[in-house]
Amino acid sequence: MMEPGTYFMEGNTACAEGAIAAGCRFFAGYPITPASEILERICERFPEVHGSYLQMEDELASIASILGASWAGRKAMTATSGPGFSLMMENYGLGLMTETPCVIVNVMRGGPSTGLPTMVAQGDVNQTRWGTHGDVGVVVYAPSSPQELFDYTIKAFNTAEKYRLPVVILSDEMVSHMTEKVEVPPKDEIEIVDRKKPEDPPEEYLPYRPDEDLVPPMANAGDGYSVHVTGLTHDEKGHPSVDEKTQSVLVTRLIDKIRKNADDILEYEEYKVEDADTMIVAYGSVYRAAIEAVDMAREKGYKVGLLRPLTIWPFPEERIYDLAREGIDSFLVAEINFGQIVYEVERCTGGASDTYLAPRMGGTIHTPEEIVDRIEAIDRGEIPAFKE
Amino acid sequence: MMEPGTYFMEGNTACAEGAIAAGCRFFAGYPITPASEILERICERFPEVHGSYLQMEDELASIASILGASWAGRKAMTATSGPGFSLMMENYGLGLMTETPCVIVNVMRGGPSTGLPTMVAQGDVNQTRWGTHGDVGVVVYAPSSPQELFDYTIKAFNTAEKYRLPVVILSDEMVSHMTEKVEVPPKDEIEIVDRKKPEDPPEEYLPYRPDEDLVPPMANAGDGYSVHVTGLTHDEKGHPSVDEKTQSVLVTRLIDKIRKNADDILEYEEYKVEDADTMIVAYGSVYRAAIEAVDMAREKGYKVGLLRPLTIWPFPEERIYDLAREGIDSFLVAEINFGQIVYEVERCTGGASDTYLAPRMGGTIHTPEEIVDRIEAIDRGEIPAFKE
Amino acid sequence: MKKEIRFSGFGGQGVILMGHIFGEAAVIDGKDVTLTKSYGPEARGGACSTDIIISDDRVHYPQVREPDILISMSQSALDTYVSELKEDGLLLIDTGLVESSREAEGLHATEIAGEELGLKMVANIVMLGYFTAKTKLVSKDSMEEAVAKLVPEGTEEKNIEAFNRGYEEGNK
Amino acid sequence: MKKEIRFSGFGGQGVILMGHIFGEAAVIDGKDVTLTKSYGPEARGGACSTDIIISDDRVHYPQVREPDILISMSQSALDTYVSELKEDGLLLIDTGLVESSREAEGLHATEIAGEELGLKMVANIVMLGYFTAKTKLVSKDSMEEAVAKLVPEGTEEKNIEAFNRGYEEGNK
Amino acid sequence: MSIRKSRDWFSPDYMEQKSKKEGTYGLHPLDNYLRKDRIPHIWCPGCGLGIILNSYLRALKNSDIAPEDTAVVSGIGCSGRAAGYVDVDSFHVTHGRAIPFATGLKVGNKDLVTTVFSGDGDLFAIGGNHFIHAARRNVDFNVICVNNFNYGMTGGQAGPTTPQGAKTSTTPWGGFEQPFNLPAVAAGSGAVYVARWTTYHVEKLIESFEEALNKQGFCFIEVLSPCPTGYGRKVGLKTGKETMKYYKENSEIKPDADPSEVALDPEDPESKIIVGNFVDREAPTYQDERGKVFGEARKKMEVDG
Amino acid sequence: MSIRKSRDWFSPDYMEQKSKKEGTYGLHPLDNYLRKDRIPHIWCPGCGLGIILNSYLRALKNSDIAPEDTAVVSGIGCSGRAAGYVDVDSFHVTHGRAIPFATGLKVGNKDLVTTVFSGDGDLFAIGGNHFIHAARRNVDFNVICVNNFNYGMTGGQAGPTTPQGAKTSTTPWGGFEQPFNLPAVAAGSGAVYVARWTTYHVEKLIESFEEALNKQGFCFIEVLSPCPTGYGRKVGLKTGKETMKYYKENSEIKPDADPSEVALDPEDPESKIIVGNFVDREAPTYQDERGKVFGEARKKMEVDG
Amino acid sequence: MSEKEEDDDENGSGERCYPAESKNREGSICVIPERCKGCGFCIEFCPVQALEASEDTTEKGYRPPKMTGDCVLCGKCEKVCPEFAIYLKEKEEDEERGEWI
Amino acid sequence: MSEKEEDDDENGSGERCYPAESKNREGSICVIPERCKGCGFCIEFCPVQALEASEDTTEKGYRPPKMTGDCVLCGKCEKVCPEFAIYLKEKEEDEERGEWI
Ligand SMILES: Cc1ncc(C[n+]2csc(CCOP(=O)(O)OP(=O)(O)O)c2C)c(N)n1
Ligand SMILES: Cc1ncc(C[n+]2csc(CCOP(=O)(O)OP(=O)(O)O)c2C)c(N)n1
Ligand code: SF4
Ligand code: SF4
Ligand code: SF4
Ligand code: SF4
Repeated sequence: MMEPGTYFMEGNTACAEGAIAAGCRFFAGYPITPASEILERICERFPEVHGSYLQMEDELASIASILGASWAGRKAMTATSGPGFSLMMENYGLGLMTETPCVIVNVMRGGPSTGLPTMVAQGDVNQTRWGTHGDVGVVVYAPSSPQELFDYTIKAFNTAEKYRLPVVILSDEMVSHMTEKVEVPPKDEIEIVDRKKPEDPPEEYLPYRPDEDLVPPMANAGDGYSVHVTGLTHDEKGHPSVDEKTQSVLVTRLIDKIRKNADDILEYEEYKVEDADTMIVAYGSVYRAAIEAVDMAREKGYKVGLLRPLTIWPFPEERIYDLAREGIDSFLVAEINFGQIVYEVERCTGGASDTYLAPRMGGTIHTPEEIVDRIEAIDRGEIPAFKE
Repeated sequence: MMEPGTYFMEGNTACAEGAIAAGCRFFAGYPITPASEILERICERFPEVHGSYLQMEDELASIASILGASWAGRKAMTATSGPGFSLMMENYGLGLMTETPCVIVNVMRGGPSTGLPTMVAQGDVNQTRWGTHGDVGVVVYAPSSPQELFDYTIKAFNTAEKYRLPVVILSDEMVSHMTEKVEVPPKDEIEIVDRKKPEDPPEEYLPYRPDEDLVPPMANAGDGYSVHVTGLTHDEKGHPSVDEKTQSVLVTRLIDKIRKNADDILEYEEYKVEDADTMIVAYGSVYRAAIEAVDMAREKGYKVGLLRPLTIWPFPEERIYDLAREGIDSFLVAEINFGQIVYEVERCTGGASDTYLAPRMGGTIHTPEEIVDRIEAIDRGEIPAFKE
Repeated sequence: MKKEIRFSGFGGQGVILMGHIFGEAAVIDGKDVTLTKSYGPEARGGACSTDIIISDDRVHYPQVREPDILISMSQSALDTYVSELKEDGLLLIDTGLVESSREAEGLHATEIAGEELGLKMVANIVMLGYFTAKTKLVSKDSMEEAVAKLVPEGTEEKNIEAFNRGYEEGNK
Repeated sequence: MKKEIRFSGFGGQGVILMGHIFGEAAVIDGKDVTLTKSYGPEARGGACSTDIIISDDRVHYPQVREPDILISMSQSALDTYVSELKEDGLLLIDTGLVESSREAEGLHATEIAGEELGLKMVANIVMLGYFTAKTKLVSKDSMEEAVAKLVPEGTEEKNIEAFNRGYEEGNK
Repeated sequence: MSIRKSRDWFSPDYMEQKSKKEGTYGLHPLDNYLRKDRIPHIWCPGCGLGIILNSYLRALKNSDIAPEDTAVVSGIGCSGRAAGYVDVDSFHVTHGRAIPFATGLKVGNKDLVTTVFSGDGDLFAIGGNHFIHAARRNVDFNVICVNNFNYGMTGGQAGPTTPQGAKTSTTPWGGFEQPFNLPAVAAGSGAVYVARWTTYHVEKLIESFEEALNKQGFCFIEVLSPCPTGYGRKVGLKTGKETMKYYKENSEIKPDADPSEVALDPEDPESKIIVGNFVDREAPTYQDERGKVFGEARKKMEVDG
Repeated sequence: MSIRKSRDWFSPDYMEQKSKKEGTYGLHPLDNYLRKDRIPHIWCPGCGLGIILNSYLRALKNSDIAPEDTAVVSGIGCSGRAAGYVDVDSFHVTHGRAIPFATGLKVGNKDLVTTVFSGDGDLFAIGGNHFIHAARRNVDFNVICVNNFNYGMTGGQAGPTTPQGAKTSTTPWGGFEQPFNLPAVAAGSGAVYVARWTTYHVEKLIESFEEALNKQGFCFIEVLSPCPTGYGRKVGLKTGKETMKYYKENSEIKPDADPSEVALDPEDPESKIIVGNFVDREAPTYQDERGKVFGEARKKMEVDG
Repeated sequence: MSEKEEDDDENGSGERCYPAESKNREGSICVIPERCKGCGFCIEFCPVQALEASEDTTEKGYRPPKMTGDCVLCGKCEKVCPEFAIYLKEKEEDEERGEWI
Repeated sequence: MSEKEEDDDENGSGERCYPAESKNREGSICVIPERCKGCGFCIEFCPVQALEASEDTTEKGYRPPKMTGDCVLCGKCEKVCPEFAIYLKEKEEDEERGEWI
């Protein structure tokens, strides 16, 4: 691990260093702008920490190999951007189905398709939730600075280990290519969570029988538990089953594992919400424009607050529901896409507030002025509430 | 094409025959349960109609090659199920970005991951919309019978050609493996739409300049127009650009192309809606249980109606919005997943009605009784309204 | 009229074909008909069945829950499915292969096929003939047409013979 | 205090490095600082720039829009960016390479580096010294520390020399 | 947490205790290596997959390797179900991805003797790229490839090993693609051990598996195997037995044959199925090479401070 | 709709008219084959890609093939940008998928003389599987593979062609993987034409491209090319010129060398870069074979009624 | 061939063991009927044709092998059986001959 | 080497043409300066060292070639130029020697 101290560090570097600090000792990746610096930093640093770096032939291989490494007991990570993330969708599902702890970083760039490879966007937000076939419960973090990339990469590993699933870090080109001050705390101040190991002897161990927290203890390969792991619907033994009941029990648990632990996982921040009647919702790099927009708008006399999800999924839906009922007239979602989180916000308000979108198609982030203009325009009744 | 007449045909066969009737002459695929019979039927029939069948090495190749074939002027199709569809996500985006007409059939089976390969589910509904990185506008049909598989495969080709995009047919194992009566109409009664060709000479032709309908005429490779096609953000010439404005114009148009033509594309059916206070929403195979549930519930005195989206995307959002305001107290969404379309329904009601979910994790479809039970339970106030 | 019917037996007996022939005949007769089958992970072996719903009106819900008629060509199929048969349902069996504690009608289709007709393979068609006569759900003509259409090329005659043999038995 | 600064030039002049050294020094001085850069599809060539926002408080919005200070090491960089400079902004140029119609200060960094110091490559560090003296945004000590830390191993001395040479010029 | 030292559990004693308790002691001698509660397996009567599994377990038993130091990784397919029957750590991953998963597993824990057991479609259709790259890197594991000339699991479609001309569900009029010669692909990509056998050659197969289990580097064994349901049925080999007899009568053992010359040519009635251990060479593994470079890097770091 | 017969537009006359109107007549003789409004291209000074594009366009010009009967397909990468500069129907698809896209294009319209122009990473890292399968099938198109020993576009990372030991952005301590020998992979998978040249060998390159354009079946040409920015810089060949000189001094033309023996071995200072046209053989293409089978199927159907 | 005598079902598992001897070795060939799928490999590839399909069928309708000839305890049958349904049980384990297990 | 004379910029495109003759052939070598990226390939690989970098730089800072020696009209420079920035223009097209274009 790096010496504790204050560094001037690029976001991607901070992400790699966060991973190393979290105990990541296996990394498999395939270069892609704007995530490549994560790979490159790992390559430089892994000899020192005795990590295994694999440059795979593609993203399909990258994600498959981190799942394998995780079962070998390693903390494992991969990093990519939209196109590579799209290729990972099948094995993202395998990781979720087999409850394999690992971390996937997606540094978002302009899409769809090859799009704007070197420029910022936030178009993959809903993909992290719906991109793989079938129903899944996911955890996704959206940091806004190199410091948060460092901190939330550690947190992502901890959540992955604690809840046994691939956790996504949704960075964007702006955050990842920005260089800022990063405080690296002393080792003993960093909380590290490791997966629960079984306490039962092998003959009694059921690899998919959950504890009360809905998470089953995990035996690694080589631990002598003779685990069977399959992407097929499986019972508590891990054996495939074509029984509808087994399917229902399994998939419900996978989703409830996140839903019922949402209190523990969910993170969001609020700013100047007390007297607000309008809330901006923003995340990732746009959050940094939004926070300035709040102050600018307030100078102009608008009572604006800010809600910033740090976990995109689980989403702070109840908080929005409550805000909508407690006097917020309108929500303005600023995101670099044509509307993704805004659907969720609109749904959560249950019609009790109006929902507006400040869209942007990618390239740069919103300016604070642009957001304030939008607030003014809404105030003048010029913008129809968001309805696709 | 098949002789007109009445056949007793399996869903997958009907789909293949619909494709042939629509003029599909290129098919690339990779076997997967429960979609393989589509490939197999195509293989049997293609020599006769002088079609090209390619069994590719995987789904990545399958979708890439139908995009290529489409640019060669062929009507092209591929068919798969969840795992293969997940692998297609990157090139689904390429197809949408390059406005390449083609048809992708996804016969849904139990997920996530390998899940329940031989059994029905509806877990890929949101994936069709959000599965690729970046923002896109999509068209997705959900047929409920072999007859509809035949008819809507033709329609899918027509929509693909008319609006220049990959259109998805979202079948499910139940519909695809069901054998029923299929009426094959005489050739001249089948409407066939072909892509608009440019009327400008090559030196004036701008391959991405849209007409008023937002769709640009399309020159095939070999037509002498020297088109350039790229997944990068491109201007009307088709040349790559890193200009934010170009990105905004392009992506906005790609989404508006569907949004603004929704009146033409959108299809849904209603049943006994006039006096209803409760609406079931169901699609695909579940629709067939839901329609019986309506009658059963009415016998028990409940005023139940049914809304059945035939296009999942675009979604009948305005209709739901209106129904919610015109006296529907509650919507009950029956789908074989843990809640996908239900989010959309809840959003569209704007809080004016309650939304409930009748979930099912896959294996079999809902029984009508099960849906009626749910209605009764809602009536008794036993089920909380849907909130994740 | 709406009936739910399950054809059952073990893999290789042509149970799925029975369903398809019956369905085809029903279509010829202008009925609405829905055929479904269930799959497991095994490519072969185990009990196997085809479900049919036949109706004068549109068949909506496609799955058979309580068959009105159960045809069982093997003991394990009978054992698996008999409990689902409607209380007043009709049970038809190959009496040579299946023993039923519940009231059942039937004929020794396998024997008729193998010994009388010299082709064990057509036992399913013998049974179909019997079934047609017993239930009268579709016309004999349509069934014959469907048999001829769906059996392997070159075996049409033998199969029609088998069908008629079973039909005869059923009419006794 | 909050300032927006843009370092600009053509690829190969070490413009990005300038930003990083300055940022590093600002961090040593306890400031909040955000560095961003823009990328194009080309791996090489064309105008290139690094943007820095330095502030006593937290820097939120990370992008430079109207720089308070623009440093231009090439004509095309000046031409591209000068219009964005704040009205009362400070413009620093390599007077040997750049002509400006707008008021500017500067020195012939490339000449000083090449002829006086015998290493053309360190022109960027000469300019940094000049910039440090002119703006006093961060301390000289911190800049020297940052230079020593970030330049290639073995060239520290030469670069500190270059920095001081530029600093001297700036203080004149 | 109190985890008992795992090694005890797999001692012969423990195995005996376990099987006695389950009342299976004295039954099949491989039962202790099988997830017995899942036997009989789902494979069709006459399918060759059970023979290959049988051989693999025998080889494992013969070797000195403790079961808990062993892992099996399979993709999707009938062959891919193998992972579900072996009573060692076993992974049944997505279609085509057994090799990269195994790469992560092996690189993650170098003590696990890892075997990929999967089908020709899984490994060479959808998984072809991973195969050639893992062979190129010489990652230290074994790949058992069951070649039944078709996709069995999905209903007998043609794949990259289906002989030209063969009728399958997707080539009802006959196939028109050149198949791969798998030993040549493996050898050409860098495998250090390359063999081909058929399910008829059980003794050789067991030997070959043992050799691979004990060898460092990327080892590849192709096993031709009857699939009466999917493939055999359509090419006139209706039962597994017929196919086995065909193998017996038409194979020729040619150890050290040039892999590029062992292509199967069913259109030539004279041609033989060439079987044997074609390649067995030494080369540093991926792990060795990376260890060397990283070790030197660490030295350099220390010197540099 | 009134579409003018396309063929007229590409007549020499038309081309002349067009370029005269644009005021470019008399300028570079390849300008009519270039999307001039996009020149200068984005490639770095000293990059070899422009030479290869130059050679390809010369070959196209020399051949009898009308530009409108020609298509170029590229994946993603610096090399992948080639499709954007040629004034023929051109496709810049997703990373690694140029070959299956081209397969669809060519099978969809057999009259299009199709060339895949892409990078070693695109074709052999992410795209490796499609490559070996298209070669196996012998689909009728040409693959020009620019081998610059690294991923240029993304900043000089190691790839499947990077020599062992080379320092790159992802092997800062030296590489530890065996690279592919591309001509061997191509020949082993079934390519009917296999050549390797460097950007120094322009005349040979043009010849080779012409041969490939005129040949039926899957043709593969590897071109070693300087990437001063990504690769050269880190291995001591700082400029394109130095790399070109290196190619000049260290290449040996060996036509008909066995592709399996032309692996590049930069660690051996004695070893040469073997270049030449290694394979040139006839074999029925995918299209031929399918045509035959489908033709027979149609006959059979007619007979059967 | 004449029917061989069958051992008792020693362990209640339904298996059937047929004693055999060859040279100095003694043992038996055991069949676990409910595992057999009747592929006939053991019967076909027994070098001395010691096996034959039995008349009685299993629950699933398969006919497992029974011994009718003189087994030489070669072990081929247990190796070609895809179902782990037949095996050779040696009376005394002979270290030196361990390889034929 | 002595500076060669430069043709007029015939077509207003900024290109510079240097006349040359060899054996029976006449022509010129033309340079389109704004395309040149100064890689030096043309200079390096000219078999008779007829080219040299010019002193003046283009807008982007590159130094395109100029002719200072005796060009033999071999066409190598136009083939090695990655930028389509230099080419050989023949005065009269000679069918028989078409191959060296
Ligand atoms: C992504 C994906 N595509 C397709 C499938 C369907 N599928 C399952 S197994 C299989 C082929 C199996 O063939 P092979 O590997 O040869 O194994 P076999 O069944 O013949 O043993 C296919 C195509 C899948 N599960 N996942
Ligand atoms: C799915 C996906 N993964 C990764 C990338 C990033 N990427 C773009 S080009 C490239 C490699 C290019 O290397 P090569 O094909 O050798 O071409 P070169 O740039 O060297 O000419 C990569 C990894 C991408 N665009 N898409
Ligand atoms: S389908 Fe073929 S490979 Fe699969 S179990 Fe049956 S015989 Fe074996
Ligand atoms: S990075 Fe390399 S390959 Fe790419 S343009 Fe530059 S020199 Fe060429
Ligand atoms: S052990 Fe050998 S001889 Fe005895 S039954 Fe088995 S195969 Fe035949
Ligand atoms: S080869 Fe071309 S780009 Fe290079 S110096 Fe010569 S003219 Fe300029």
